[in-house]
Formats: sequence, structure tokens, C-alpha cells
Amino acid sequence: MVSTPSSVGTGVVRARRKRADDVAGLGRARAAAFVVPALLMIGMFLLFPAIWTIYLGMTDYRLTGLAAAHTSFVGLGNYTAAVGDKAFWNALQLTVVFVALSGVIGQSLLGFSLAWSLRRLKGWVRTLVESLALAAWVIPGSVNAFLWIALLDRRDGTLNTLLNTPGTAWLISDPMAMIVIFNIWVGTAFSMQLFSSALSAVSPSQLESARIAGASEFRQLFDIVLPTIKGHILTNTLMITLWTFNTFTPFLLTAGGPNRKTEILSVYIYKTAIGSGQLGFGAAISMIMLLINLAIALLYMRVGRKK
Amino acid sequence: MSDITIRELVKQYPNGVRGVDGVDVDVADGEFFALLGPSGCGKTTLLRSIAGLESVTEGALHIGVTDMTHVEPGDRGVAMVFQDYALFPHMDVSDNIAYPLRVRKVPKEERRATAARTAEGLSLGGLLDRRPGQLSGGQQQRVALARAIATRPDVLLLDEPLSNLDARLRLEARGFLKQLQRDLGVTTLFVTHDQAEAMALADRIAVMKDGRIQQIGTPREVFHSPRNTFVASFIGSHPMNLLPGRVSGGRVEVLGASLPAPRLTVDVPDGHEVVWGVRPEFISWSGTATPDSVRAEVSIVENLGATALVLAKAGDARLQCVVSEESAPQVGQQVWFACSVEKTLLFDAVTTDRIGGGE
Amino acid sequence: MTIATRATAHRTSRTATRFVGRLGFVVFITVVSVFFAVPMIWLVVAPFDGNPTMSVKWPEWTLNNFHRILDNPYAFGSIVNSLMISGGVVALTVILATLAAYALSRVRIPGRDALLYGLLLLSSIVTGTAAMVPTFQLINALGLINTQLGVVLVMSGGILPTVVFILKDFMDSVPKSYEESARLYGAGPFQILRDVVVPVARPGIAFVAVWSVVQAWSNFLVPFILLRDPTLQPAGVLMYTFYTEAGQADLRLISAFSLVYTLPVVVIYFLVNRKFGFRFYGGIKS
Amino acid sequence: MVSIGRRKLITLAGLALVPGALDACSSTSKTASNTSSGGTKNVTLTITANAIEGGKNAAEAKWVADWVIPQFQKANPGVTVKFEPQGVNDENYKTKIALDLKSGKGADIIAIDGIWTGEFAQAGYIKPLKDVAGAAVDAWDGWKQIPNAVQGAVSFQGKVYGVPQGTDGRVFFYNKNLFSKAGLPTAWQPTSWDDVLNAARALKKLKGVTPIQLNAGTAMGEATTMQGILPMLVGTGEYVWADNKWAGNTKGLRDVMNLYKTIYVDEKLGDPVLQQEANGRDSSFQEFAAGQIGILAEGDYFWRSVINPAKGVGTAPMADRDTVVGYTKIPAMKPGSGVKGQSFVSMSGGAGRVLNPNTKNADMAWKLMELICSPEGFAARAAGTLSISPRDDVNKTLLAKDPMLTYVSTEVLPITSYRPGLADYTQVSTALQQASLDVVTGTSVADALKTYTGTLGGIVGAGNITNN
Repeated sequence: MVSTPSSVGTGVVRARRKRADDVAGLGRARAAAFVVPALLMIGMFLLFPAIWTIYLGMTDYRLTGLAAAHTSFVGLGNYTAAVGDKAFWNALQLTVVFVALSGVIGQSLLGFSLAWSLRRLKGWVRTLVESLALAAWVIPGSVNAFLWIALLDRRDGTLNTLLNTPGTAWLISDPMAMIVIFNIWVGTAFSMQLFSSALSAVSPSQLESARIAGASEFRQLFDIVLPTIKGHILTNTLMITLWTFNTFTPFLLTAGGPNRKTEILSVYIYKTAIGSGQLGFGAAISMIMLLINLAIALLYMRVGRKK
Repeated sequence: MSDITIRELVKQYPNGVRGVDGVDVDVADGEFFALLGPSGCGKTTLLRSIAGLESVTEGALHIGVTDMTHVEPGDRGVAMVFQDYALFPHMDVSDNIAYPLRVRKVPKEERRATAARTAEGLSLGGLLDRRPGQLSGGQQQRVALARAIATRPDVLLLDEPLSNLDARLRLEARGFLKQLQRDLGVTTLFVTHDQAEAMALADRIAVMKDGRIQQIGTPREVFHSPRNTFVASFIGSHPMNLLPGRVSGGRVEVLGASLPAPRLTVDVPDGHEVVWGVRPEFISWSGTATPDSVRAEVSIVENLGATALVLAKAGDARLQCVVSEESAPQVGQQVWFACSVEKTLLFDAVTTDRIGGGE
Repeated sequence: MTIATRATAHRTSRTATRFVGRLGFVVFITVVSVFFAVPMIWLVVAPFDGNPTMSVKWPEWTLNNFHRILDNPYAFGSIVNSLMISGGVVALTVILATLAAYALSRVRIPGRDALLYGLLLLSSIVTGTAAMVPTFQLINALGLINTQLGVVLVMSGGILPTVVFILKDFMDSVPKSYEESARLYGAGPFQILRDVVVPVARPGIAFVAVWSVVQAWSNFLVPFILLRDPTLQPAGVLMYTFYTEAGQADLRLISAFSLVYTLPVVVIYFLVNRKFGFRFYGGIKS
Repeated sequence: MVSIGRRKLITLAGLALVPGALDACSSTSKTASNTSSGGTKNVTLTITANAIEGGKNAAEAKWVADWVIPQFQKANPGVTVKFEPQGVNDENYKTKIALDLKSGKGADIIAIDGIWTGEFAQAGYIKPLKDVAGAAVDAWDGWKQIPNAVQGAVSFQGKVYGVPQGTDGRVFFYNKNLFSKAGLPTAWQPTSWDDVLNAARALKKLKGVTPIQLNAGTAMGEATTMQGILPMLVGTGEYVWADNKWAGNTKGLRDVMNLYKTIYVDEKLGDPVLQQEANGRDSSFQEFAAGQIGILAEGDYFWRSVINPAKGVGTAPMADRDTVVGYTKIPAMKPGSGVKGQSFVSMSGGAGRVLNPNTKNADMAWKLMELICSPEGFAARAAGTLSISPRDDVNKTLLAKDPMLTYVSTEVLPITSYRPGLADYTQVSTALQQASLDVVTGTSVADALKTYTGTLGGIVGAGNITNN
């Protein structure tokens, strides 16, 4: 019997080594010194207001009026009020659709498709396409809103001219579709960037061997590329979900309308907090939004780890 | 003196796994020393512990007379070439080689001169302005070496130095490395999973498994006198034939035959379970029965150029032997294998330690 | 079918597939380019139109709109303010986040990932409208109302978790052997960071830097509530003042200022991209 | 990549939920009005308004900088006056000054919309003028020139919190060209809703013309309430807030909603889509200016600002405004059916200026206020853009130049109504807008009002609603 010099059961040791405790010899003390300034900053200007906001969420605090002077603690009253508010459920439902369509599906897919189709391209075409996508990403939201209002204008918007559909009020007839497309337009560049650096790390030899084995482009994609960049996909989905949940720019396009058809949570919060000055209630909704984000994040990570 | 003394070294991870589990090694000044073992055996961890990149849980490490166990890596007088070379992608070759000098605040002019001189010595003269990404694998390796030796370290550590090169280049680099080590006379430890590389390069080899040293010896010792079945099977370009048998009246019953036993170093009673081993290179065959031979049927013949590897079946067991290509048997042929008793080894079936044979 | 004809047929279908694929690719790229480009036409055309409307049309060419922007007492200063605020935010976040992300990437701190993601989630509260009052009160208590420093601090606090999060991801993929190598030659942590980690992670740092600029550049609420002197307000706030009494947009000013407001951040992006790139080096091993 | 223990995250979220007792940090202001009454050494006063040079309300900003500040500093050596311009939308401006006042800061003189008076007073952000600046307030001779109704715009519970800066009134504007094309009289005074509807029906025959624009829906925000729902409601004889109760499912509100239904759903006399556009109000201005809308309910600001043909003033300038655009009082539902038995009605808003209770120089601030509100002040202000001032004496001389503003000040203001200055109003207003939107988009009046009363109950409490 020939015993082979394989290493059964030693993989554990190797896997652990990747997490070498401290490669740069920072040491805990110095590592702490590196982290503390950022944490102080975050603690002071993020954590502190955040916790305060969470507290406000349990009061009936308002910007003006009697409740501004005599704020009282209402416990979970705002939360139960939100749960009983049709507008809240409407906003939540819209947000889920908006995030799923424009972020998770739209931006990720288009971003990946771009990264994938441009990966072997050099020269002006790539520069052009990337620059356009990135320009949309860096242009400030308030400007973007004007660009899209001009594009979708009912009277003589560019889209109506291009499609020869005079008088179509896109933002009234298909408001959700429009803000979804708008958000894809704005945000795709992030996914594109992330995926194109991820793709550059996929080993060409693996793809070669798959191609020689006769795998179609789609097979290569699913068998080799996607598993390799799984981590990037998870990062991308997490970030995009969070950002899309919080994006406020659609408000500049539709102001939540018509008839609340685009009143996503961030808009709903804005309307309650600034529009009607109900800061306590607004804070509670923000907190609910945070918890939803948390749940989604946990779900993603569970799915991501399973694959 | 830059000899290395390692005593009772343990590296335990927070999860309780011991990467290095009680290792004693002595490396002489100027010696070319290999740490050999399958992946995950702890050889790289040991090397990194010597470099100071891993903190040691127990035990002691001395370089020369200095206790280096808890000394910062930068203060050990140790240089290392990483498996991936770890050349800084944003620096050109010259800056890469001179980086250790820059850390030591050597003036720029001197740095450049040293880098140029070292590069020249490693035939990298024309490449000083290139970035690592623009170099071939062999060139990258030499740059990494140049950077490691630019500071004249006391100890040079190489982690799988040849593994990223293609087969032809690897042979070339082997010779080059050996020559360089000899010229510099620097105490050198290198890690490899390739026994041929270890055999070819090292003055002595430490074979490791599961964080422990199995055997330390010259290439000849580990080849001819492996301490246990693990070393026996790990060393050699073709794995040793290891077959179960039992001792009986000064002979070994194996493969249904009774073969002469080598000289036993331990007294064992008759009927003791053993593993009988012989290297494929030491087996000969004949088409007719001979004394002390084993009958088998040839199943595969692999042409290796000058030699051929014959795989044969004897009952349920399989045997390998390497014979001259011209005299190889045919597939399906009945053959009788025989070998000189001096070349056979006996291992205890339970402890796997060698109990007979060897030099 | 003979082997020869089958091979030919095969080849023909392969060529056909390739042609269709090629065509599909060209169509895809064209459609996507048009999709991204069309909305931007307004930004290029309307500012030069004597009477811009909410539509793209051949303009009555004029630079009058820009003259009016020049006449605006705050327009130029607001761009400078935007640059200062964004610059402050970028400097603060990138330096702090680089240090923190590096340490977090290299040293295991218990609960590190939960901490990071928890902060990331919290940042979504604070960058929203709900935390406006606490933020204002905090800056007020610190005596930083009407200072750009206050704005920079609040914005930085809000985006730091995200920047740390992204940077840590970048740092995680920087081969650790670089640092070990430098460490063996005696380089200290700061030296390693400066000589090795930062240069290698530079595309990642460039990415978060541009991201931070974009965030700071377009923020309205924070500078608006924290600053009172209009000469301190950034362009993001000024952009909202080109309205008449009833909130009607003055498109002559808005179109021209949109361009003026957008150009610097686009230029910054292109400069950074050109100088540092947005990617990793196609490393030796990554 | 991130790998987070699920448990850890939950722990973290749990931690975040712990009610932080961090509220202590709210900086209570040192309301010490150490009035340096007579001594005018190195006093700095600040004025803020939602106006900015080169942007929103530029004329006001310019007036403060070029007239108010130099005048006052000349008259009071040693005093420095500063202007903090804003120039954003009203919600944001309100938020900002509320935050300022809450933290005990803010400018000494603050311009506010009269509608905010109640909620600011309730929050303790502002105090009655007399409490801030003392006897000098009563002694001011300007009060005589300001009608009580106008003073009411910046009053709360019978106390005056600020000095009114101006007022306005709502009328029907109509396009005389379209009227003659449709065979309608160009001198038009409807006396009932039916008159208006009949005119609209006649206009409907013209191609490419929307007969009437009565603001509806949430997209137009307060413009819907102010130009649409409330002027109609007062025409039914009801107020939105009366006897400490809010109008719920009342007869008047049903009538108003039915009017919307007639206009937008049953007879298609208006453009329901425009009501939903995010910038629908701007579009309505553009369309009116382009001769595509026959009748438009708007405030006088539409005349003096939007379609003003003077260079650089209007965003939808009409060169032939004075000849083409007619204006007429809004009729009650039927003659005599309006509030107080009126046959014609209107709604007015009013801007004002308040003194910051935290001011360190109350006396001097009041002095500055007197200057701002002097006839000379309003005259100078009107040099930029003419509008109705709160002072009768000023209006008499200045408005003579503008027949429309004269009409509003003499014919409309006497019959006008004001909104209740309560914190809840904003939300009630939004609920009303929603009801009108529901009707315009096809919901039945009964259902729309059912939703409305439900929402209203959530805002003000079911016990504070009138239903009949």
C-alpha cells in the first residue's frame, strides 16, 4: 500500500494562518492608537447624535409648537403609530421595490454587465463609457434632478422628443419606473468600478481552461467568475442597499408624488421631520429603517456565506 | 557566528491549533538548510517564527549567541524572500533592492550604488528602472533575492523560493541559488514542499509533519535511512513501496512471499506486524521466477525517458519499480520482482518507526 | 453528413454566433452610452441659452447667464467654500480612515466586523434629516456654529464608517507579505504604512477620496443649518437660492450655476483617476 | 469581507436601543437681556430674512443692505447692523430659524411667515413684542396705520408677536383674450361658483385651452390649501378652524370637494395631471402666460411678480399683462353664503418680523424695527418690487401706481380671512391637500373625506373635529 504524502486534516492549520494575528507588527496598543482617532470622531459626531436621535424617537418632540417646549416621553408610541400609519406601510413597500429594482438588480446588473463587457476593451470606447457613467455618479444630486426633469418634462422634454410621444407626463404616469431608472443612472458607476477591479483579479488561466473545456461565456461566468468575486458581490449589494435606502434625490424629481407613489422612506422621513416638524416621529421611522437595514444585512450575509 | 538554535519551539494559535509543536533544530553557520514537508505541516510557520513574523508561544530561538525569541523582526539580522516575492509594485527594481537601506536611513547615493552593485551580481543590471510588473518570474525572484542580500543579513530565509517558476527555470534557478549561497556563505533556511528541491539544494533537511520534525539529516540520510514511513514515502521522486507484512524467523512475509529481512535494530518477536519498504529504483525484474522474488502482473508502464516506471499488481497490492527504459516489461506480462536486502527497510506497523535496514 | 461538412457547418454557426455576439455587444454599449449621455445634454446646452427651459433645444447662444453668475456676490465664493469643505472632509476622513482601516484589517479586534457594520448602519440615521436637531445642538454646544470646521466635522463623522468599511476591504486584499517584508528590514508601523500600504492601496484611497468629495460636495442640509454667514456657504446651499419668492426655479441662473457647480467635482474625479487610477495593481499575487 | 456574527449585530443594535440619557446637553440659553439701553457702544444687531442677493427675494436683500443698514448706522453711530441672508425654500428656512431660536441664538430681528407665529409662540421661541422690548412698542405710532386684521397675521392668542411686513389677497385671474373668444364678457365678476363653472364651460370649447386652474393635490403643497381649498371653504361659510375645532367631514368641505370633482373629474374643466406634477404650479404659470389657461386662482404675487413684464422680475413675463389679464374677487358659493355672510371671499397670508427674545439689545433692536417699518422704509422697499404693505398710509401713496394691488388692498383685504396660526395647521393642510388629490384622481368625495377625517383625528385628536 502506498501512502501518499497528502495532508489530510491539515487544511485547518493553513486556513488559520491567513489570519496571521498581526502581520505588520502593529501590536494591539499601536493598532488601538491607529483606530482611536477615527473612533473618537465617529463617536462624537455620529454615535452621539445617533443615540440622541434614537432617544428623540421615543418622544413626541417637534420642531415647533407646544411639543417643542414641553417634550414628553412616549416610549414606543411613535413606533406603534408608525405601524398603524398607512402612509408608513406605503413608504416601506415602495422602498423595498425601489431598493430591489434600482439598487440590487438595476445598478448591480448594469454595473456588472458594463464591467464584464469593458474588461478586455482598451482605448476610447472604454474611456467614454466609463466616464459617462462616472460623470452621472459625481454630478451633485440637485443638478441631476434638473437634468432628469428636463429629460422627462411633460411639455417638451427630451424623452418625448426622442420617442415622439408629446405630452406624456412620465413622472405622473410611471413615477416609480422613472425614479428607478433615474437611480440606476446615478448609481451604476459604483458597481461598475467595484466589479471591474474584482474582475481584474479573476485569474485569466482559469477562464482559459474553462473556455478550452468548451464552456460558454455564461457558464464561465457562473462557474468561475461569480464564485471568485463572491465577496465583492456581497460588499456591493450591502453598500448599494444601504445607500438606496437612504437616497433622497428622487424627492427632487417627484417630491414623493404623485399621490405618494414615490414616497419612499427617506422622503417620508423628510416630510415628517421637516415638512411637518414631527422630529420625534421622524426619528422613530429612521430607527425602523435602520432595523430593516440590519435585518437585510444579516440576511445577505447568511446567504453569502452559504453559497 | 550565525548559527541558529531552536529549542522546544511551540506556536499555538488562539484557537488552540499548534502550527509548530515542540521543535528542536540546530543550523550551523553557513549551512544551507531545508524545511521540507507537505503543505500545512508547519514549515512556513517555523520559518516565519525564525523571522519574527509569528510570535512564539513557547521555546527559545537563538541566532549566534543572541536570544532572538522576542526580538523585533527588523532587529534579528534576518532577511527573507517570500513565496510571492513581495516586491513593492509601486517601486522600481532599484528602489526595491535599496528599500532595506532606506529604512536604515542610508544616504540616497550609497543606496543607489549598493542596489546597482547587488543587481549586477544577480544579472539584473539592465532592469533597474523597471517595475516588478514588467519582469519575468525569474527576474522577480532575483530582485527579491537581491533585496534580501543587499543588507548582508546574518541569516537568509527563503519561503518556497522556486515554486512560482516554471519547470525549466526552476532547474536553472536551483543551480544559481546554490552557487549564490556558497558565494555568500550566509546561513540559509528555506522552506519547500518539493523533496527534489530539498535534496538538490540543502546541506541538511528537516522533514516536518503536523508541526513536528520527523527527521533531520543530510539528503543521503533521509533518502536511505528514513526514520519512519512518512519520511520514507515523502522523500524520493517516486514514493517508496510500503507493504504490510510480518516478521517470521528472520524473514519477512510480504505479498504472499517470504523475503529476507534486513538487519533489525530492535528486537521483535515472530509474527510482529511490520511495514516492508523498498524504493522503486532498487527493484529489478525478470520474466522468470528467481529466489526471494515476488510475482506480479504489469499493469502500466510509464516511459520517463531514460527510465520507465512500471506499475504492477501482486494480488491486491501494488508495486512500483523504475527500470531502464530499454529493458522495460510489457503490459500484462507476468514478472518476478526482486531487490537487494540491503536496500529494504522495515517499519513498525504501529509506531511507523523504522526498525530495520538503513545505513 | 460527412465530417467535413459538419465541421464547415460548425464553423459557420460559430462565425454567426460570434457576429451576433459582436453586434449585441456594440448595441449594448451604444444603448448604455446614450442612456448615460442623454440626460447630460441639458447641462451642456441650457447654460448657454438666453432663455433656458425645462427642455433641450437649440439655444439662443449667450454667455449672459454666466455673467449673471459672476454678478452674484456669493457664487464664486461658494465654489471656494465647497472646495475648502470638501478638502477638509477628504483630508480628515482619508487620513483617519486609512489609519483605522489598516489597523482593523491587520489586527483582530473582537467584534470588529459587527462594530463596523453597526456604525455603517448608524451613519444612515445621522446623514438623514432626523438627526438634524441633535447635530445642531452638538455643534452649538461646541461653539462651532457658523464655522466650516463644524461642517467638516459633522460630514466627516457621517461618512467615516463607510470610508473605513470600503478601505478595509481594499486593505484586506493587499498582500500581507509586502508589509512583512518591509517589517523584516526594520521598518516601523508608520513607515510601513507610508512606504508600502498607502502606495499599494492608493487606487482604493483615491476611490474613497473621490467618494468623499462627491458626498461633501452635494450635501445641503448640514452646511445649511450649521452656517449662517452666506460667505461661508458652499455651492450645494447656494444652488437652492436661485429661486424666486414662491419657489420658482430661475433657470437662467440654475442652468449656468449647475455647470459651474458640477465642473470642479468632475475635474477632480478625472484628475484623481488619471493620477492614481481607481483600481488595484494587477499584482503579482492578490 | 465582512463576516459578522449575527448575535453580535443584534447585541449592538440592542445597545443602540438603550434610551440614552443624553438629552441633558440641550444648551439652555442665558436669556439675560442685559439691555444696554442708552449706551450705544459697539452694539451689533443682526437681521435675517429668507432673501439673498442674486437669488431668492433679491430685492429685499438689496434693500436691507443698501437702505436699512446705512440709514440705521448713520442715525445710530456705534451700532453695527448685519444681514444674514438665507434664500431657500420656506420649510428649510423655518427649520433653520427654529433651530436658532431653540438654542438661544439667532438674529435680533427675524422675518417669519405669519402662519408660524402660533407654533413658534407655543414652543417659546418668540415672545410678545411688548415682553421683549417693553413700553417702546406700545408707543410706536406705526400701529395706527396697520389694520387689526393685518396685525392678526403675526398675533397669537390676542398678543402681537411681530410687526407685519406685508399682506396679500387671492383673486381669480382670467385671460381676457380667451374670454372674448369664448364669447364671455371681458369685465367679469362672477357671483357664485356656478358663474365660474359656466365661464369655464364656455372656455372649454376653445382648443388647447384649459378652462380653469384651481390648485389641487399635494405636489403644490400650501398653494393648494391657500389658493384652492380655503378660499372655497370660506365661500361656504365655514372656517377650517373655529371654536377650537377643526373642520372634518362638514357640509362646506363636501361642497368644496364636489367642486373639485366637477372641475377635474365630471366635466374635465381642469387638467388633473398638472395637479400632480412636482413643478405643476410653475407649469400653471407658464401655461397661463402662454394663453393656455382661462381662469386661475392665485395671489396678487402672480401679478406683481410672476407675469410682471418688467425686466428680470417675472419668470413667466407677459408683455401685455395690463391689457390681457383680468382679475376679479372670488365669489362665495352663493351670494351671501360666505363667512360672516359675505358674498365675496379671499384668503390672505402675511409676513412679519419678530424680535428675538434672546436679543441682548432689545431697545436698539426695536429702534431698528421702527426704521424698517417706517413709511420711508416701506417706500424704499417698494422701489425694488411693489407689494402691499401693512401700512395704510404707505399703501395710499405707493399702490396708486398699480391698479391691481390697489384693487386687492381696497376691495379684497376687507373681506379676507386668515389661516389659524397653530402648529398642527401644517399637517391639517397636508391632509386637506391629500383629500383634494384623492378627489381629482377619481376617489369619491365621501371616501376622500373619510380618509381625511381619519388622518385629521390622528393629528388633532378625534375630539377636536367638527362634523356635520
